[in-house]
Amino acid sequence: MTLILYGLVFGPIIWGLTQYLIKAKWMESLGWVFKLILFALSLGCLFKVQTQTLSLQLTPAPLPYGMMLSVDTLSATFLILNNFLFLILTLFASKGKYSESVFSFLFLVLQGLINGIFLSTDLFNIYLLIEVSTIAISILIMYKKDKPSLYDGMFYFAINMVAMAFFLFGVVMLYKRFGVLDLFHLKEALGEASRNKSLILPLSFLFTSAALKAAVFPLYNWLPKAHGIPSAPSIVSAVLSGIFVKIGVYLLIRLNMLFMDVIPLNGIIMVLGLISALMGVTFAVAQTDIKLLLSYHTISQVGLILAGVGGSLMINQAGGLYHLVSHGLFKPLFFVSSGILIEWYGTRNIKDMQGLWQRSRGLSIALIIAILCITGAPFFSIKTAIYEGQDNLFIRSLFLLINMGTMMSFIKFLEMIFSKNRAELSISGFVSRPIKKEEWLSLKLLALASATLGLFSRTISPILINYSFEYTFIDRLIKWPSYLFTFGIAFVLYKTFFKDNKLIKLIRKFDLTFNETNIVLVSFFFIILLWIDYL
Amino acid sequence: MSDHSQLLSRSIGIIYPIILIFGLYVIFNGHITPGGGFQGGAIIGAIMIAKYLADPIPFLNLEWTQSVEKATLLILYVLAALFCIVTTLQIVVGHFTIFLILSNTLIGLKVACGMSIIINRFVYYETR
Amino acid sequence: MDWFNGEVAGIILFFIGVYGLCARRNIIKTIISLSILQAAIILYIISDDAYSSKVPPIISTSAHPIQMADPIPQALMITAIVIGISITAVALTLFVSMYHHYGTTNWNKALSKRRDAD
Amino acid sequence: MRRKVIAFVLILIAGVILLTYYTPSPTTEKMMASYAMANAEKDTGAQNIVTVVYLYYRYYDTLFEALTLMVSIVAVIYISYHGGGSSHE
Repeated sequence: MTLILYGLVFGPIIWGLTQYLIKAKWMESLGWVFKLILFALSLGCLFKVQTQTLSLQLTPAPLPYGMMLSVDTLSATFLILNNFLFLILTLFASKGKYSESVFSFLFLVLQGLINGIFLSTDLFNIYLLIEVSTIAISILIMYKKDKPSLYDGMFYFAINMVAMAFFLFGVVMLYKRFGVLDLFHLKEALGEASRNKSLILPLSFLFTSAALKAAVFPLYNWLPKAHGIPSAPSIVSAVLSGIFVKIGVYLLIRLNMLFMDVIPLNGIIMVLGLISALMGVTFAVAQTDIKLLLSYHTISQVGLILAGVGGSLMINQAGGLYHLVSHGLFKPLFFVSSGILIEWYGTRNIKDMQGLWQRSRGLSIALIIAILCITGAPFFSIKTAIYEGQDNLFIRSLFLLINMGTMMSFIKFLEMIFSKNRAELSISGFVSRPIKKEEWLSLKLLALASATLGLFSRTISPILINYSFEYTFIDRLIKWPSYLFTFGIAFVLYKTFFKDNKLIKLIRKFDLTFNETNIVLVSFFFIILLWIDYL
Repeated sequence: MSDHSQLLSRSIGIIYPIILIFGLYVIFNGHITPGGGFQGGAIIGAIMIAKYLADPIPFLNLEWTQSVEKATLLILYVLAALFCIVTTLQIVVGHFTIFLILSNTLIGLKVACGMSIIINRFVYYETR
Repeated sequence: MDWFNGEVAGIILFFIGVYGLCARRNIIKTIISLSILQAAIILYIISDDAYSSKVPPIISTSAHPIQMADPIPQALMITAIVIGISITAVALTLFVSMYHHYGTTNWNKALSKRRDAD
Repeated sequence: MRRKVIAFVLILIAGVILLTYYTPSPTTEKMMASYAMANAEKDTGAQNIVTVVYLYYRYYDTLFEALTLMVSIVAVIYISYHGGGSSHE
């Protein structure tokens, strides 16, 4: 039974290799069947893990000496999200030009590696897997090899390799101090070790690299470049913001659990999450390029998730985790449909697109569901759980501000959908490629999944994150007026203030060069070092 | 590098079998003396540099080498799956050294192909 | 001078690599600083058990387990070295194809050209 | 001028780390190492313990090691400016 864990990691890699070797046509078309099996396996893991943590010993030697794959409730949720996302996105691109051997090989290997990251219990192994998946994703980002994508790909690759060097330095320091590499025995050794200064150094190395992988505010610079590459295939950007940014969140949660007895990191994670949510929204409101807008929203949503995960109450952490899964569903829906919109309207500027309602009813309904989920409409998402029970007035108003900012920038989407299709303004190169059957299927599945996650959260949440939210039907009904009220204020604010003035252009053009990003990285590392020491 | 000197190509012509033997030695006794798959493969990869220094004519068919490399990686993974099944079902395997030698040679072959591909790509393609 | 052992040298080398990343504008120098970071990490961990009395961890009649050096970091660093090679190879390929498109090796010029391309 | 400022700041950071946050770690008993040294010969009959570690105790790492090289070769061939990508291009 536990051999499934091995299959989850090596299944896609072996399938990709044979497909890449034999270049068999039948294997490419059967790709999505294989991923369906993988999704079923991860679903089986999720149900099995309710009773006992699954683990597979990889070598005869017991844990501290050998290696082990293990699934607990946290990694089971990430596994489910990852396999479901890859199933849907392979379905989306099954007939397209992306089922060539190089692309599908890397896509399959990427799925196996990300499964491996969530299953592995060994710090050095996590470093190795993140390293390989970063190289694989850099190739996928620059698949079209045109001019803008090369600079963004190089920037993304270089800055992530610097972050992983920090991570390796932290791992090596911990090994030198405790002589153990896996998480369980490291936690024991840390529990005994008295809290002294030489323990803070490896922690801040690990924390900085995990913070960069999770695109926390000062280190967010690479994310709009990587996700917003115009020529990157939309399923790659969907994978990036659907699951790849979540690896950083996963690392932060694991670090938090590892160093819980010695140095509580909740406060730091919450503050960083709030800052990055706020700054992500301010940048997002100023954007007009559809993919950049979505990337900055990924930063702010991940910031919200971190604020939830770092929260003091149990309901906050569960709310953060639940929002992470629902974000992993509706954000790929946004990215995939933005790929279609760019092809249709021939432009990336969201202000030039209008009249989607006339063009295709189904796509606009899917987008509306996604907008309701991301802005936290009561029935569609339980974002409010993230700041439930936070009585501090300042934090509550901060959350309200962030939510209003999200609403403000998604009014652009609503304008696009409901504006009259000024057909006479025929935009040149108006290609109306009909949506393929597979693309429809995956769009519907994504929209359905994110809606059911919001609607039936009371039944799904005990299985997914074994914490049940006690929102009755009436509680959520009462929240509707306040939600619509904030939406109204956001609409008014958007209409009055955001008229493309100089400040908006300045925010849109704000960008750091590679050297400045590294300076920010080192100063972030030093500030974290002092902050943890001060804690 | 067009004016390759006769002296260089002659001497490399003599030396490169020795490098090859040394590389194979490092791979095969990886489990007895210091060495192993990666180090031996890198040494054999160095023969490509020597070959380029001797006479810069591309001779390696990259497509074929890459498929050899993919095949060895596939065999390595099948071997790994076997290893994992053996350990979980606690089948007592007589002598593990055969397994060590086998995976050392596979890794050595794979790293040798990989290194030669990288060297040829950089030397013959990137410089044009 | 006993405080200056491998660990201190590793940390200093690490910050030299970070200096190379922060201050140098040339992309090739960034790639070089990346490999300096890798070298610093390898120096830091391998120097942990590298006293003159230590013997390489090969089991032979003469070697006694106490004197044997710690084999785990050596095994880990084989992996780190191979990762260093592949990072440098991929980064150099990226740089070459970027150079053909942008014609400059300077990060800031490349950024300004990238903005015009938009 | 800019480089001197950066150099000074980095020297400052390194100095603070080396003086306050870095203490030569006490040579704790390395569990993994002593186990590997003790039963390497018994488990696999090989003499070189480093090979035993990265091919027997930590075999899982080596698999991804080979995959790293493989993926980086795909990158070197595919992203290079001079084409020669996979036959489909």
